[in-house]
Parts: sequence; structure tokens; C-alpha cells
Amino acid sequence: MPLECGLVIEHQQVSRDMYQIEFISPQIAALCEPGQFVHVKVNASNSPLLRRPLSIYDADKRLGSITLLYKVVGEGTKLLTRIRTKEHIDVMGPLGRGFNVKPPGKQVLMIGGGVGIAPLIYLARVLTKHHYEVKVLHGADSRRNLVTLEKLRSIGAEFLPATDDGSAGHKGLVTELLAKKINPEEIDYIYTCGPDQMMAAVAEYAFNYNIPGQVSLEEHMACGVGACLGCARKLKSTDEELVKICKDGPVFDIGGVEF
Amino acid sequence: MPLECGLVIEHQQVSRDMYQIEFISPQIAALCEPGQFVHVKVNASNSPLLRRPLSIYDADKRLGSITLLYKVVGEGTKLLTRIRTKEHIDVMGPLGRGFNVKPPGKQVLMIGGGVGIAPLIYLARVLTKHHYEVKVLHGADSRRNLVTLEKLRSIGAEFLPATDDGSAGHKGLVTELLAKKINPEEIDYIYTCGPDQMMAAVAEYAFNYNIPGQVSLEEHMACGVGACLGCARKLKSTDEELVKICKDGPVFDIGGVEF
Amino acid sequence: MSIMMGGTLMNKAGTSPVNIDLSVQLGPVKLPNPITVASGTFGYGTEYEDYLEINKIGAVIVKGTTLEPRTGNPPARIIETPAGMLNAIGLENPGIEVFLKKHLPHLKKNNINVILNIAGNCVDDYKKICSIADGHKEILAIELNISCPNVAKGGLQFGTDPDTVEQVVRAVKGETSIPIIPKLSPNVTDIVQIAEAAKAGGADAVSMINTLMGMAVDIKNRKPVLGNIFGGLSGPAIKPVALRMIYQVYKVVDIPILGGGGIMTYEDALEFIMVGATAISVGTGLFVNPRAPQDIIDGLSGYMIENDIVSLEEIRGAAVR
Amino acid sequence: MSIMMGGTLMNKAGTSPVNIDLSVQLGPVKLPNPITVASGTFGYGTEYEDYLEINKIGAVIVKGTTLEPRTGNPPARIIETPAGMLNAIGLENPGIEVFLKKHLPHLKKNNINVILNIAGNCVDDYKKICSIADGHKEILAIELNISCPNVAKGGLQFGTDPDTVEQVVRAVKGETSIPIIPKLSPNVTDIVQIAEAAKAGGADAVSMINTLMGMAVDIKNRKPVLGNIFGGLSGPAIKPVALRMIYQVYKVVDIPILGGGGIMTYEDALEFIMVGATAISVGTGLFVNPRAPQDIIDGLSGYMIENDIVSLEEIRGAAVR
Ligand SMILES: Cc1cc2nc3c(=O)[nH]c(=O)nc-3n(C[C@H](O)[C@H](O)[C@H](O)COP(=O)(O)OP(=O)(O)OC[C@H]3O[C@@H](n4cnc5c(N)ncnc54)[C@H](O)[C@@H]3O)c2cc1C
Ligand SMILES: Cc1cc2nc3c(=O)[nH]c(=O)nc-3n(C[C@H](O)[C@H](O)[C@H](O)COP(=O)(O)OP(=O)(O)OC[C@H]3O[C@@H](n4cnc5c(N)ncnc54)[C@H](O)[C@@H]3O)c2cc1C
Ligand SMILES: Cc1cc2nc3c(=O)[nH]c(=O)nc-3n(C[C@H](O)[C@H](O)[C@H](O)COP(=O)(O)O)c2cc1C
Ligand SMILES: Cc1cc2nc3c(=O)[nH]c(=O)nc-3n(C[C@H](O)[C@H](O)[C@H](O)COP(=O)(O)O)c2cc1C
Ligand code: FES
Ligand code: FES
Repeated sequence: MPLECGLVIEHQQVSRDMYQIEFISPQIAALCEPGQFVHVKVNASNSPLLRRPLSIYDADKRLGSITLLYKVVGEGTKLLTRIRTKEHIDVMGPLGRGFNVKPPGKQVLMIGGGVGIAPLIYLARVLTKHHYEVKVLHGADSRRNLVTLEKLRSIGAEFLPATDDGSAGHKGLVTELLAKKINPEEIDYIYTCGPDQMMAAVAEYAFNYNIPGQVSLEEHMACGVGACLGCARKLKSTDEELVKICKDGPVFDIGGVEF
Repeated sequence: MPLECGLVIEHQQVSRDMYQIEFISPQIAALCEPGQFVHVKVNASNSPLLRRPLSIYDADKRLGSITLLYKVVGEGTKLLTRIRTKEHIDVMGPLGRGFNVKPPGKQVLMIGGGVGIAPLIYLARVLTKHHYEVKVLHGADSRRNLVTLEKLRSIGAEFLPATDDGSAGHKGLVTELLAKKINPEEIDYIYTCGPDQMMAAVAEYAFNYNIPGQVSLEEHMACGVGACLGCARKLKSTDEELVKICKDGPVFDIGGVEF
Repeated sequence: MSIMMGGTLMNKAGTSPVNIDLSVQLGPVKLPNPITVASGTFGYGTEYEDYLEINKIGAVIVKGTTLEPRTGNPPARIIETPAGMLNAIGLENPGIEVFLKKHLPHLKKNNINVILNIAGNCVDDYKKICSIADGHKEILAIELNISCPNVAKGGLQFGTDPDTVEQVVRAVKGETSIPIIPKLSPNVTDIVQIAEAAKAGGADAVSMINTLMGMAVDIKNRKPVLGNIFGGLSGPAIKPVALRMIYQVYKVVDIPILGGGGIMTYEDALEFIMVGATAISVGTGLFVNPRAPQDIIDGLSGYMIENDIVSLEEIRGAAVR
Repeated sequence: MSIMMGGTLMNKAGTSPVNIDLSVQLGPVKLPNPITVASGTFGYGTEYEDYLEINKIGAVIVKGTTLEPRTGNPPARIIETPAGMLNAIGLENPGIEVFLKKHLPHLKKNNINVILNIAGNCVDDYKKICSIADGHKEILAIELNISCPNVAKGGLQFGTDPDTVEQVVRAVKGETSIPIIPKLSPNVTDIVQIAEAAKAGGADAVSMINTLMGMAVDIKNRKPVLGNIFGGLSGPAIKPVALRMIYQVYKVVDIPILGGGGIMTYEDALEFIMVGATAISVGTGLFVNPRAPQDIIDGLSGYMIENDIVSLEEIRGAAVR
């Protein structure tokens, strides 16, 4: 997979602590698939040392650009905000195994929690293009962080928000919204990414209604390519050996994950 | 001495690897004297860890601003270039003992090598204000790096450059210029700052013609306030004990330094 | 963080705040708060007067003091390293007599809690310094630097052999009633063994860790950067090693720990407390943020209020299992 | 850096460049260049195929291999620290048989220089692995991990006691004619003593340093971050310690050194060579820059040309006095 110095063509703050960055990275853009991630060096110094994994939020294969949506949570993501347009960003990717882009059936449901919405957007773009009907539920703390609304509209997906403060959509958890607003009979496949607790609830829902699907997991990473064995996690399926999120995932079968 | 978060009001590249940064720092500006330095945190991360000592290049006590002139030589100064106007810079200062601003006589000579010119500019401003006649010799690699010309002109000091490539003034060493163009009889006091080799030659000149003066020295620093005993250097005068550049200097008597 | 409401800090639940007590008991030594400044990084307390109210710091551990004055190592004495620094100061100091006559009175006049740090070339040096210091009740404790890697004689030898550690601690305990806190070297195979020896010798607490021995090369001149070749590595780089060693000692040896190594923030301080440190020290962190001790005191207070913690006892050693 | 002129690199004086020779002789092992990739950071060589021409690397030291397959430690296995990281992988690997059957042929097919890294619980384990590996002449050398701090049994014990080090080295030398390179633990009081023991046991070279033992605390949950509590500290943070230990060993013990610990750039590599390393390894640096091995080879070449250096012998140990 390429290691590229992408030219940043857009970098903007999209809410209080969320940023969107687009850069030209033709090799990565040519190869990437929904659910894959890039491994980003946020600064040129020794601290923070390691790269940061960020999902591909969108890709424009014609332009050769990649877009990321990230939330500032610590030192690394904070430093990332300082890269300016016309500067370069050091990225490896695309890494990992992405989502199943040929799910059975016609109607797919995506459930994102917080910035976990990121990988679902590119997935929604690809699936609508392949004529799937896409419904996206997004749980956020408040209306300000429902930053993907425009993109989803232009993609042509249906969007149902839930906010903790009730400033938009359902007031409360996105999983309540799921129970209330979605008819499981109408769903052929589920994708989810977000906090473990949320994904656990979605996985239970999928199990109860016998709907197949996938989840995207997170784990601290060093190499991002399967060499260091650092990003290990136990799945139900594996007896003993732990999977490596960076290489075997980050996308896994919804039924196989232990939350 | 204060620790301030100075608001950057100007930060510009003045030659290929020299930058000038001006920030509002009323407490430091109120106290500072020529030859003193500030201790700058170039970034918010753990690497590079230590502050960087930079001389006060100019100060505007009315406005409460400090200006620094720095050359990019390593990671720290490189990171410093990334601070933008309207952002803040974390500075301690003013630190150290500055130049003698009441030298004997009327005619003073300043000899700067490379970015060693920095502390001499504020000194020239203060001394011309006190009606001294100031001549400044500046050695640089090429005309592009004679970045203080405008300032010195506005200050009203005489400026004589030497460049390695002959692109302005004398082609060759500033010490050759000194020997050629300066009548030692007309000099009452000498100040110098630059590479050790150059200062050694200037010190010899001062010794030969029996002209009093001062040099400004550099040494790697940790604390900048005399607590760590890291920035030690042997002077001729001191028998055993080493002086601390940050606290006992950086300015010392020209005759007392071992080069 | 805790929330300010009408001037009072509130805890998470928004109920009225607890009465926090930052004071700690480091063996026989009571400190108003657990934050000390590390030996050799704070001089004799005057250098940082512009940045801190020094008498608000739990204790100032003054720079390493020897029997006779010392001029220290030749330059270069310091060099920056990734997330750390190397120092080879070589114990430059005016000697114990000057300290007692000149610096101690100044410190006490300003109501500063003083821990004296001492170093010697042989057991006899340590004994003499302690007997000279004895009687100065203004000295809260004596930190025994048996781990300075910079001096050819003394230094490493004392801190790396359990028998010698026990012997030197026992020897100084005989000379003074001031509490003794040996400062352990991390450059050892088995830190627990050393801590046990310190305890056996009668130590009132242990201080850990001193610097890791390291070096840097000047590739232009093809020689070591430091005049002394080797120096002591300090700063955030060594924090993981410090935490590990404190964890090991806390788990096995029943002795109070003054912990340090790379502490910059109150979050760092909490890590040290959770592996068992009773008090903590800030050294290299001061060079980056001279207000670090006060910032850490404030941060700890906020943390305690927010989490309804009355005394740090409640979280001390919480991560040790 | 050296100057490109009409396609040829020129030295400082601008005269025609010397014919540089990057090859090094690590005891009986000849390497085309001194750059290796460290065990456990490069898998079995396939993971980085997209970023590097792997057969251009001096040697690939494969991940720690044991007699039986191992599943490793529970998560979390890694955590970033200032200018470094902690790992507690716990030697997850498929075992020596699978390595020989599956990975070795693939590596050799691609003309990759292979150094096998092995770990065991007892001397017998080491002996068995070596006797199984013996005969596979494609293995350039066996790096003996006697210093892994992550496994409860084996691990630290072997690397910290000189007698055991000598014994295990001698034992494996009896099992195979493949050169043996014990990898020394830095978690010891006296590294020179350990290196001497390795030499006495018949080691062909020594590899140093492995990781420093450290830990980190999750202050939210009040527990150690790593599933294994302790982990190995690697990366730039430990470079000063690695350089110091190599300096000490090079000065006293007559044995070739494979040096590493925090190497990111060719300048770092030069520091290691100047304190006496014959070859060097890049580990954690790969995670930051997967092209680091090639970048370092290029950087060293440029440096040699610029400074009219034909062989690295000319600067090896230059900083040791
Ligand atoms: C496959 C994958 C895809 C991701 N996609 C996105 C995305 O599109 N947008 C987004 O905002 N975030 C995403 N994340 C999470 C993102 O990687 C972390 O928020 C980020 O690494 C935090 O770095 P920091 O320095 O700001 O935080 P710190 O907490 O200071 O980081 C310290 C260390 O922990 C690691 N770390 C901290 N949080 C996480 C986390 N949740 N997952 C993995 N490592 C973590 C960091 O990488 C670093 O090594 C993704 C994570 C993974 C594994
Ligand atoms: C009193 C004083 C005043 C100075 N004034 C100026 C000035 O006005 N303009 C200017 O451009 N430079 C000045 N310098 C030099 C400046 O401090 C260094 O160029 C700068 O610290 C280099 O940092 P770096 O990270 O870019 O380089 P690196 O080489 O990567 O720095 C590594 C370490 O070495 C130290 N270091 C490197 N070079 C020097 C040096 N020459 N002096 C002291 N420490 C050094 C750094 O502070 C750092 O700790 C002054 C130095 C001193 C002591
Ligand atoms: C410049 C400097 C000088 C030091 N001098 C001493 C000393 O004289 N005596 C001593 O016991 N420790 C000395 N130390 C070690 C510190 O007290 C402290 O134990 C060590 O630096 C680790 O903590 P830190 O990472 O917070 O700095 C010194 C450290 C530094 C950086
Ligand atoms: C993720 C990881 C796994 C490692 N696994 C092994 C191992 O299996 N065997 C071994 O001898 N060393 C192992 N090491 C240690 C490295 O080989 C190397 O000695 C150490 O990391 C220091 O070098 P560095 O700073 O360049 O990484 C591992 C290091 C890391 C970071
Ligand atoms: S991050 Fe290295 S194996 Fe996944
Ligand atoms: S830098 Fe600490 S004494 Fe000068």
C-alpha cells in the first residue's frame, strides 16, 4: 500500500471539535474501499511518535482525493488540526479490510455513533451508487455534531438523527431510535461503527432479528499493517488466537464480535 | 521574571532561513534590556522538550511588544516557524544580564556574525537614543541575510556589511572588514555576538588596541534561570567555578572569555 | 474537570464539594501537599521565585550537597534528547557548611519546607554530612543521593549493591534524627532488592527514580556530546520506567515512596500516586513549565473535588494488583 | 549532505567520489549493509512488502519464535509514551516448525537475508529450537532473545544473570553451527558483565538493546493500561540508554555488536556506529516511517561519499575513548 505525501486542498473545522481534511493522494484514492483506513503522521517530531488511524470518510477517485473526518480527542488529533491547506500530510494506506459492498438484499441500515459515522459515509456513497436503499441513523450529543447531513443528502441516503440534548431528531440514544423507528423486516443488512456499547446493542438487535451485518472496530495501533501484533482483540469465532484489527479488520462480522 | 503567553502580531520569513516574530508581552517588554533573552516553548508537545533561548531583537515598550529574529537550524526553530499571527507564544523572560548601556566614550562599534546580529539591534536602538554614535559591522553569507539593514537605518546607526559571496559590502570575513575599515582610535567600546571564532578575533582586536567591550555567548540551556547549572562555561577570570551563561551572562567582558 | 459555580468548585454530580485534604504523610514527614521539586533542578529555591510561591510547594529538595564544595563537570553538561534530556552537572555545589550558613536560613525565613539532598564519595562522607546537618530541625528530611551516575567515585556503586545501600543508610541513621530518604538508582537489575536493603538499613522512605544513565554522540565531531561522556536521562522519556519500578516496590516493600521521573502534569502525578507514590517530585518538568508545581497542585485539587476524593490515600496504589 | 552533480554523488571537495562499501562483517556473518529490522517489528517480512524492497535490507530479524505456537498476551498490548511506546505482545508466534515450513521458504525465495529470533522458557527450549533450526543454512544467524520482559517464565531471568547467560549460550552453541547472537536486556546493573558472559559462552556477536521494562497507568480506570501490566519501552526515548550501553560494551569486550534502540534516521545510525556498533536495527522507527531502512541506507551512503569514507570501519567506535 502506498505511503504518500498528500497535498491538502481543504481543511476545515466542521463543529466545535470535529474537522474535515481533504488531500490529493492519487495512489491511495485509486485503491481505497469503504471501511478501510489511512495511517496518518500528525507531526514531524518524535512526540507523539506513532501514526493515527483514521477511516476514509470520502474519496474522489476521479480527483484522486481522500477526505477524513476526525474528532479532536488528544494530542495527536489536536496537532493534526495545524496542518494547513497547500501543506502536505504524510499518510499510509489504504489499510485493513473494508465493508462488504455487495451485501445481500436491497435495503441496508447504517448506525453510527459520534465520529463513528465517518466510514459509513463513503460506504453509503458506494452502496447508493450500486442502487441499494440506504438508511443512516446517527447518534450525536447535539445537532452541531450532525456534520454529515449535507453529504448524506447529496448521496441520496435517508438520514435519521438522535441527539442527547434533543436539539435534532430523537432525544436520546440512537439505539432507542433504532427500536422505535426501524422495522426490522425492512432491513436486509446492517453496518455499524461507534462506541462499543452502542455496537453491542446493535449487534444484539441484529441477532434478535437475524439480520446479517458488519461492525468496524477500533484498537490502539502501532504499525497498522499486521507486523507488530499490537492491535489484538478476541473474537467469538477464534478459539485462542486474537485477530489484528489493522489487518484482519477493522471490519468484522457483526455476530462474531465480543463486546 | 514573567512567564507570558504573548499574542503574535507579526511573524514573517525575512530570508531563506531567517524569521522575525513580534508578539505582545507587556510584562517582558516593560522589563527587558538589550542583550537579555527570552526562553521560548516552540510547541506544546514533549519533543522537542526544552525551551529555546532567543535574544531580544527589538522591543517596543509603549506597545508592550517584543521582536525576535531567529534562524532555522534544527527541529525547535523549525517548529517555531509554524506559530501563526493571532496565536500565542509561550515565553519566559527577560532573562540574563544584558549589555552595558552606559559605555564610556561616545563612539561604539558592534560586530555581529550571522544571526548574532540579533541582540545588537536593540542595543543599537537604545544607544543611539542615548546619543552614542553607533557603527555596526555585520558578516553574513550573502546579501539576502543582511536582514537588519532597514531597522539599522531607521535607528540611525552606520552599517557596514561583509558577505562571504561578495553580494554586498566587503567580500570575505567581517573581521577583515574590521581591520580594513575601522580606525581603532575612533572606537571607545566594542560589542560583539556571533560564532566563537569571529568573537575570538574581535576579542584579540580589542585586546591589541586596548578597547573595552562585551561579548554575548551561547550555550545549551535547560532552565534559563540559573537553577540547573547546565549552561556552564569557563572564563579566564574564574579560577575554578564555571559561570552560568543564562544567569551570569549571556553578556561578559570581552577580555574575560576563553575562546 | 471540576466545574466552577458561583465561585465554588463542584463535583461531577453537582452536589456540594467535599473538603479535600492534600496533605500527605511520607513516613515521619508530614507535607502540606504531595508536590516536591527534584534535587538539582530547583537550585536553592531562589531561582524560581518569580514564577512560584515557593512556600506553597510541599517541599523543596535542594541541590545535591557534598561535604566540600565542588566545581562540577566540564561543559557540555546538558543535551536535549527525545522527550528528555541528559545532564552531567557533576554535583557542582558550595558544600554543606555554606548551605547551612547561607541558603538554609534564607529558605526558612521564607517558610519553605526543605529536604536536603546529599552525596558523598564514601560512607564516611555521608556520615559526616549528616552529623553536620543534625540538629537543624528546619530540615524536614535528608534525601540520600546514592545513585548519581555522574561522579566517578561514589555514585553508582552505592545505589546498585544492596549490601552497601543497607550499610550507608544504617550508618547515616546513626548520625542524625532527621528522617532519611535514600534516592534509588534505576540502573539496576532488581529495584525491589535495593528498596528492601534501604528499608533494612532503617530508611524512613525511599525516593525513586533518579536518572537513567545515557549518552549522546556528536556525529560531526565524532565524540560524546557531554564533557563527562555519560549523563543522567530525565524527563517524560523515563516516565514508564519510573512507574514500573515504583509499582514493583510498592507491591512488595512496605515503605513510603517519593516518586518522580518525567512528571509534567497532574495527570502524570496521578499515575505515580496510583502505582503507590505518597509524594511526587517535579524536576525536568520545571524547565519546560516553571509553574508546574502549582499547576499540579491545582490539578490534583480539581481532580479530587470532581471525584469526591477527600484524601489521596483513597487512590494511592489503586492500580497495583 | 552530498551533492548530486550530473547524476553522480560528489564529496565535499567536489572531487570524484570514493567507491563506498556498505558491507559489514558481524562476526562470522557478512551483511551487504549494516541495516537490519528488529525482531517483532517486521513480522515475517511480508507486511512491509509494499513499502520496501526487502531484499535490499542488510537482514530481516524475524519475530520472536518459540518451540510451540503462542497466542500472546491479552489486550491492550501497546500504548504510546513520550517519544516511545510500550509493548506487551507476549511472543505471539506460530512456533519454530511453522516458521521453517511456511515463512522461511518464502523469505528465501525472495532473496531476503534472514536472522531468526528465538525465545524459550528454559535452557532446554533454546536448545531444542536451535537443533531444529540447525541445518537450515538459509538462516544467517540466530538472535537469542534472553531478554524479553513480557513472558512470566523465561524472559528476564536469562538475560539478567551472567552465569545463566553464559550457560544458555554455550548450550545452544552445542546444538547448531548457525552463528549465535544473544540479545541483551538493558534492565541490568552491569551490561558489561552480561556481554562478557555471552562472549565466554561462545557468542558470535551480541545484539543490544532490547526494550526497557516500563508501564503506564490508565488514570480513568485506575489500572495499568497493558493487559500484561508491564511492557517493553522502545523508540527514540531509549536511544541515550542504548548508546551508553553499547559504548560500555564496545570499550571493554571484544565482540561485534548489533546495535539498536530508537533508531529513526541515518544520523541515529551513525551515533550507534560511532559508539561501536557493527550493524544496527530499526524497530519502532518502522511504524513511523516504513521506508526507514532504505532511507537509512541512502543516508549512510551519502554521508560516506561526502566524507570520503570507504568503509564504515573508519568511523566505527570513533567516539569511544
Ligand atoms: C480503524 C480506525 C479508524 C478510525 N477512524 C477514525 C475516524 O475516522 N475519525 C476519528 O475521529 N477517529 C477515528 N479513529 C480513532 C482515532 O484513531 C483516535 O481518535 C486517534 O488515534 C486519537 O489520537 P490522539 O492523539 O488525538 O489521542 P490520544 O488519546 O492522545 O492518543 C494516544 C494513543 O492512543 C491511540 N488512540 C486513542 N484513541 C484511539 C481510538 N479510539 N482508536 C485507536 N487508537 C486510539 C492513539 O492512536 C495514540 O496512539 C479510528 C480508529 C481506528 C482504529
Ligand atoms: C542567550 C542566547 C541567545 C540566542 N539568541 C538567538 C537569536 O536571537 N536568534 C537565533 O537564531 N538564535 C539565537 N540563539 C541560538 C538558539 O538558541 C539556537 O539556534 C536554538 O536553540 C536552536 O534550536 P533548534 O531546536 O532549532 O536546534 P537543535 O540543534 O535541534 O537544538 C537541540 C538543542 O540544542 C540547543 N542549541 C542548539 N544550538 C544552540 C545554540 N547556538 N545556543 C544554545 N543552544 C543551542 C537547543 O536549544 C536544543 O536544546 C541564542 C542562544 C543563546 C544561548
Ligand atoms: C540538571 C539536573 C540536575 C540534577 N541533579 C541532581 C542532584 O544533584 N542530586 C540528585 O539526587 N538528583 C539530581 N537530579 C535528578 C533529579 O532530581 C530527578 O531525580 C530526575 O531528574 C528525574 O526526575 P525528572 O524526570 O522529573 O527530572 C538532577 C536532574 C537534572 C535534570
Ligand atoms: C511491538 C514490538 C515487538 C517486539 N517483539 C520482540 C521479539 O519478539 N523478540 C525480541 O527479541 N525483541 C522484540 N522487540 C524488541 C525490538 O526488537 C527492539 O529490540 C526494541 O524495540 C528496541 O528497538 P527500537 O527502539 O528500534 O524499537 C519488540 C519490539 C516491539 C516494539
Ligand atoms: S497495528 Fe501492528 S499489527 Fe495491527
Ligand atoms: S540553563 Fe540552567 S543554569 Fe543556565
